[in-house]
Amino acid sequence: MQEIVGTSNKILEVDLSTGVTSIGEITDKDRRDYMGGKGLGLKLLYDRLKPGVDPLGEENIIAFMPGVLMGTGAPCSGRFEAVTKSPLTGIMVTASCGGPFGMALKTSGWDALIIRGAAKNPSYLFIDSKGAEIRDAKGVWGKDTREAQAALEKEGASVVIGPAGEHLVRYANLCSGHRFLGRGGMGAVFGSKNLKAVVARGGEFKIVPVKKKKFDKARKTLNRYISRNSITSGSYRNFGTNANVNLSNAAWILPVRNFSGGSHGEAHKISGETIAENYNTKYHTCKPCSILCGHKGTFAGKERSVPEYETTGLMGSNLEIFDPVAISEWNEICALMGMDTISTGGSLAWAMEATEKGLFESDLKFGFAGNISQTLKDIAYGKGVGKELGMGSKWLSRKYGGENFAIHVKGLEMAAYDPRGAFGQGLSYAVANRGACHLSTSLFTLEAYFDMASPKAKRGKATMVKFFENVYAALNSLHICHFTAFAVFLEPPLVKLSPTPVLKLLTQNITPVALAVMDISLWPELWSSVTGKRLGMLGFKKVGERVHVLERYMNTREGVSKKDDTLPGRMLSEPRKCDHKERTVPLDKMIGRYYRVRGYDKNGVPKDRLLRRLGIEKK
Amino acid sequence: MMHYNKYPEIKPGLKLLKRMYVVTMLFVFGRAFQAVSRVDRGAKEVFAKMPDDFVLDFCVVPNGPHMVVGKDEKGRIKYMGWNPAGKKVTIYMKIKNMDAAFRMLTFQESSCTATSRDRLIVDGDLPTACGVLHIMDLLEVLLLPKFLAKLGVKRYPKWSQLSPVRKWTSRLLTYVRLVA
Amino acid sequence: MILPEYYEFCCRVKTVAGHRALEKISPELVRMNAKKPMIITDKGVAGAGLIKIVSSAISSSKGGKTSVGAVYDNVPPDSDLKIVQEVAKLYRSKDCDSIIAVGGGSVLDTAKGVNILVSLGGDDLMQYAGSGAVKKKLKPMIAVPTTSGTGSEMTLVAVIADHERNVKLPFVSYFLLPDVAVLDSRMTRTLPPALTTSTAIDALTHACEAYTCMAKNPVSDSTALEAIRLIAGNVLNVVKKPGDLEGRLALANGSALAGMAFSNSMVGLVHMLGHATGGACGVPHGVCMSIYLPYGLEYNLHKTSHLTAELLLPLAGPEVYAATPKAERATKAIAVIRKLNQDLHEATQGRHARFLKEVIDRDGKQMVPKDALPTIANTAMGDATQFYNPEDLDFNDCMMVLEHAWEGIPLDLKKVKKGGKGIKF
Amino acid sequence: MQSPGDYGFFYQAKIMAGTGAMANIPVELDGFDARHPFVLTDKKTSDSGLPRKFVKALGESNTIIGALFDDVPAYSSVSLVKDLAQFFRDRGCDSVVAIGSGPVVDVAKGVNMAVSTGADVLGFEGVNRVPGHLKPLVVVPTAAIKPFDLTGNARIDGRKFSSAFLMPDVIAVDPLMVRGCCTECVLDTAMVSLSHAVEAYLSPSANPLSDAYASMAIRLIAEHLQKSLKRPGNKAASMGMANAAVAAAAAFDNQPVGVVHALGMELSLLTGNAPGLCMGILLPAALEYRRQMKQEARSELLMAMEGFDAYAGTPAGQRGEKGLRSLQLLFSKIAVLPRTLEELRVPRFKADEAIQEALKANPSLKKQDLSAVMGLAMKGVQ
Repeated sequence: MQEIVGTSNKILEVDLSTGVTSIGEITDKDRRDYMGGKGLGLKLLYDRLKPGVDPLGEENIIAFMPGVLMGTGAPCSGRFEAVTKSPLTGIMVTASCGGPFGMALKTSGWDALIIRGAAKNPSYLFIDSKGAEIRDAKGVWGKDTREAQAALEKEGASVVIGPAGEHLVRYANLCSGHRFLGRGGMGAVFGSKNLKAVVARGGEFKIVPVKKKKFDKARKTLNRYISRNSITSGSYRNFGTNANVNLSNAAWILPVRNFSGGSHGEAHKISGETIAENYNTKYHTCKPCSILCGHKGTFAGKERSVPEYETTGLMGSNLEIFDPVAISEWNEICALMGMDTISTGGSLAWAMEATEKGLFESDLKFGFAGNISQTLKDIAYGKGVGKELGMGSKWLSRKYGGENFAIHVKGLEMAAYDPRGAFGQGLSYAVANRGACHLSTSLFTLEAYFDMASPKAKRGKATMVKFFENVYAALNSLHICHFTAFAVFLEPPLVKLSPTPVLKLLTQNITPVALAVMDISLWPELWSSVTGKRLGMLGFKKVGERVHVLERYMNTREGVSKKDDTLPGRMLSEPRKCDHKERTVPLDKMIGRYYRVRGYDKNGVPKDRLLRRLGIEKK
Repeated sequence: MMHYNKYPEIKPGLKLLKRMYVVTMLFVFGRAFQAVSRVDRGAKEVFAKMPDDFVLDFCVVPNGPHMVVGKDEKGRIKYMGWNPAGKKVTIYMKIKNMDAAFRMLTFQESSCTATSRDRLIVDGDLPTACGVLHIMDLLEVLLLPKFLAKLGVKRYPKWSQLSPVRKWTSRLLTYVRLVA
Repeated sequence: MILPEYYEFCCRVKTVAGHRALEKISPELVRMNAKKPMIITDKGVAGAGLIKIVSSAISSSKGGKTSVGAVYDNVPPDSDLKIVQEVAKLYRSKDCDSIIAVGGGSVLDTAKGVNILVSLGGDDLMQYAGSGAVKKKLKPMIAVPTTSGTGSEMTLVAVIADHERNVKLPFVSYFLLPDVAVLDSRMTRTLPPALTTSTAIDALTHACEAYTCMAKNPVSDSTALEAIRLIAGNVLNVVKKPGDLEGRLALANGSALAGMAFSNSMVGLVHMLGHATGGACGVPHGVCMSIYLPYGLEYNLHKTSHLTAELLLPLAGPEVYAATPKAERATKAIAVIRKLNQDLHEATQGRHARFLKEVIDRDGKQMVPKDALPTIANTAMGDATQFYNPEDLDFNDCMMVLEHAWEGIPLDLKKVKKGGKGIKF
Repeated sequence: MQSPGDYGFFYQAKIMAGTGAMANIPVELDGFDARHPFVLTDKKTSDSGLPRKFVKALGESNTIIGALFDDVPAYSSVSLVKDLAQFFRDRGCDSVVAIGSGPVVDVAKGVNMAVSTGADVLGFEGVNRVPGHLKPLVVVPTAAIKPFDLTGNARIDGRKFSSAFLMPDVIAVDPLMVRGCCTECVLDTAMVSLSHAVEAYLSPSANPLSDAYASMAIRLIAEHLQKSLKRPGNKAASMGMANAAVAAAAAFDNQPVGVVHALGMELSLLTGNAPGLCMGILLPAALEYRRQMKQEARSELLMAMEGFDAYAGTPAGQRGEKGLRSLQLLFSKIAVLPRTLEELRVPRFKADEAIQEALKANPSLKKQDLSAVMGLAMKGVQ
């Protein structure tokens, strides 16, 4: 087998309209500036995608970017990124996935796959080391994600859309294995291109790091940290992300009844602990992985994936339904249809509340589980009321009213953490590049779970948000699993040995200093040992900043500005019953500070000075 | 659910200083009405035209202060105090609010300007109301120094219209009667 | 554009105008949930056959949702309490639910009185006299003016006489305003030329005074200018060609605009003398207006020449305005008005009076003898409009103006007493 | 003068504008037999201390404020209207006062519908569905006031309510309240007012009454815009702009919706940009389109823009053209206004969507006009 030392730096570009395939190269500068994954994907799109194109039009481009660490055996590195313009939000969307397609693409010898144009007939794309071939998808079109993958299995590992993507549901996702490129409606982009799947043969190349010794050392340290951390090797490993349910419930950040409450007496019924106890759960994860947060279990006699926390929150407590079996069934349907469970849950919750208030006609009701399965299928197939539900809650609320309780930012439905219980998370939601995304900073963990920052304070939050945005952007460009952050941040001796109240005092009062001394050198070490290019901790953070600002800048070219950096009306004006102090997110007071810290102008657009400093060429 | 306590009922406050000033000015004006009706030729003419049951209530709505001026049984103009209760008022001149009254009585707005800005509501016989406003203009000319009175009236009378002799006798006598 | 320190403007009346505006009455009634209107009018209007046009327009509406419930066509020119009570009784007995007043001032005042009674109940109108005593929405009321001039369809005042006690009761409230004023060219087509001219000049006066007096405001300015343009541009044509419906409509529009303007910005000297002359000698309002208008503008010239100058544009058109040097525009505007009076005088074969001494009644008798002038001046001193006039007036000033107007000679500006500074708006 | 033909005109709001306007509100309410207003505003207005000024102005009156609700959110909603209506009844209020603009006024109108009729407001959605007179509604505009707020229209939960009965009864424009806070806010209001006024003025169904208001609005904007943009807090300029908004409302309410308004509103809803920005770009494009279509511009536009002397001094044939140029000059002087929708980052596909939505909302408009204007606005007018 041939070897790739470090990175292949080869780009495969396919135009579905013309059928022309071309091969390009990633420049050394881009590699250093943007690493790979999300960052490099954005840069490639920045060079190719004109602003203002219709996300569902021929001109939109989607890029698949396997991670740099992928194939090297680094812990939790089995992930790849996809980047495109979202039909749900109209701005850039990046998503990451732990399915087998990434490894197949990478081991076919490609560091980037770029797809543009639109096929005339339903097609799928076959990729091997020689290039790409557009094949007729007559046989797989209309199939759900599992059947489609099974049908293509002999050709390689694939990334596919389900019926939802074919019917252009705005939050349809892409599926590879049993993992998903969840958010922002990439499935609809595939659907609009008449593209059912991309299959990569894989297994043609072997990936070896440039500095083997250094790499092994870093890998071992990280593995040690992971196995030592109480979350990565404890709660997440045992209960999956559903371990968050009880934590969120206690911290009043669990979405209840379309985010009108923050905790619920029945929440324990859907917690990770309860599910692990009752449903015979087993590991069911990305490959390779050392954390093992993914699980499957036996629900009502059938083996199904255990819903992730976001699914449990948005399709469970947020709909006032506390039945794990039902939630797992809907999770299964969404998986087969290829739909993002967060956006689906958010849209359903909006519909329930709007129906209750007389704004919308449907038979959906809070707490009523009976018709949800059917509604999910209707959404996927664009039938009846499902056709409009498939447009997402922003579209719905613009048409039917109820903007106050359409829980989205920039069109992307909010994940299952209520920002009224964690103000930093609120700021993070408002300014996150892809919309109300919990993964841009995951600040709720510090604020609500670990008590390392005061959840109801405004001070220091702008700096924290900036720091974590940069770090996570870099992580996504590396690409390694987010959850390694628990281990990397919490396990080095300095943090490990300091008592939590002291840490809280430091992060809250001298935020920039506290964040600067955090030791995150493991990640850049992994990168430089694999690629052989030097990168320090500062350089790593700067790459993160560059990636984040580039995405922001690309979004401002699509019309995003201060007006879009906001939270749903409910978060800003409606206090919750569980919070007797009746707090709402003081967003106005944090956002100006955030722009200053970031180097944006008053309108939220990156200043020229910032772009120059980061070496982003203005277009 | 709405938290009613967060939005309490609000009773807008008083404007004590303004009120005190207006009360004083109305008292002075009331006395001056009475005084000028006895000493000035022009004023006598105007008052003579008014009906015998003339009682004017010049006030700020809705809570006063009031100035009640009217003719007594002998047909003489008399200041009847600040309380209109129990008096048969034939003509009301109401200033719409305290701010407007203050503005008017500090001569920031002349009575004509105030009228054209709809600050004054007249309820009753219009010719009588015109007479009252004429007297007010006259009072301003008599009681106030020229630079102030000029702000209050449209046309400060020249010698030919108001001879200095009449002006000064009337002015003196009015002041004397006002204080006495 | 002058923005005064403070102003109020209110026009709660919906204006419906056009050659077939009467047909809109029915939908308007439906909009206000009324079906069975009562028509109130006077003999003259009924005699001219106008009521027939109105009722057929109401009844012939699509769907037949509305029909006339009753017609009272006997409102005298000096209506009083008794008439109001009588009409109210008829209204109640016929179960009507709205009022349509067709005619001039007296009809409208009566209709307003009737509306108070039938809406608030009882037979005692007295308790609602005074300003602001009516505090509830009344029944739907539609005004159809038959002269284009008075603008009384836009005013919130009603004056109703009590002949027994010999007093005139004023009623002032926004709720007295009709809901809709319907201006239809058919209603003024048969108006005789002399009446056409006097009512048109009446409206012109409203507009000119609204533009130059103390309570002017940007809205009244805009409406006044538009009104002047419409009236000055059309009145002569209409007098020469009485059947000119476009012109008739323009006059009606102009008068509605002028009504809007003056009911909000009030009027000055011209009306002060006009009311007095009407009261003392019985001269029709419109005639007084056309005589006094140039004098009123002249008297105030030293304070408002810049405003009077601007009147030249709508009065005479842009060409004349541009050709006149800036300093002379004000006097030119006054001259244009005098010329208009002269032209109308000729066009009506002398029936349109230019000076006071020319005013004659039906028997050809002079209505304003020269020795009546002091009485007029005296009455004028009790008229409230003087406060809106930019310059002060006393008895002697009134006499001076009256004498000039009687003779028909332009005002001797030297005789105008000037004092104080320019007016502050 | 265009021939007005048949027309109707209605604008019932009593305008009180100038120093001490708010202090007159109790008298006006008393005229409606109301002494217990329910006051609505939003947090932003409340934070700037304006409601306190309102309460102070009401001093020495018998008016008791039933409640000062200062939490109206950025989106008006039916459920809030319901809650507030209950609140209104519980406090025994008898009139509604709205301090602010946009959702505050919309919610105020909604509450008024609910408390006056006792019915569910959703039943009144559409045109002329409100059954009759409502309780007195007073609007106290702030700098962000849009003409739309001062008309008989309301937008609650994305639904349009349109009825003459929704018009405010009293508008109190007080210099204490209308001082602008920032250039953007001034520009937003000014461009919306100007668009409404110009569209009403150039509308084929313009009538003398709507003309009077439209020309007043245009003239006030032409006179005060520059100053107001340079110094948003200037009293005279702010009053000029606020008065212009009121006048534009009267004109707008009596003329059919024009291309600029229809497209501007939809674009604003779709992209989240301030309506003023969208209309400020669309209006020059619409004027250019008129010119291309050889539609005669009314000569009086020049008078409204530049005053009497310029109007009279220009030969009759050139007035219309010069008026348009003057208007375009006004636009070119506004430094903060983007020139094209591309500059505003409006993607083509959103623009197309806006055209579709505008057509759906206003079936009387022609698609070719909308597309042409939008096309010009995308690239800008040279």
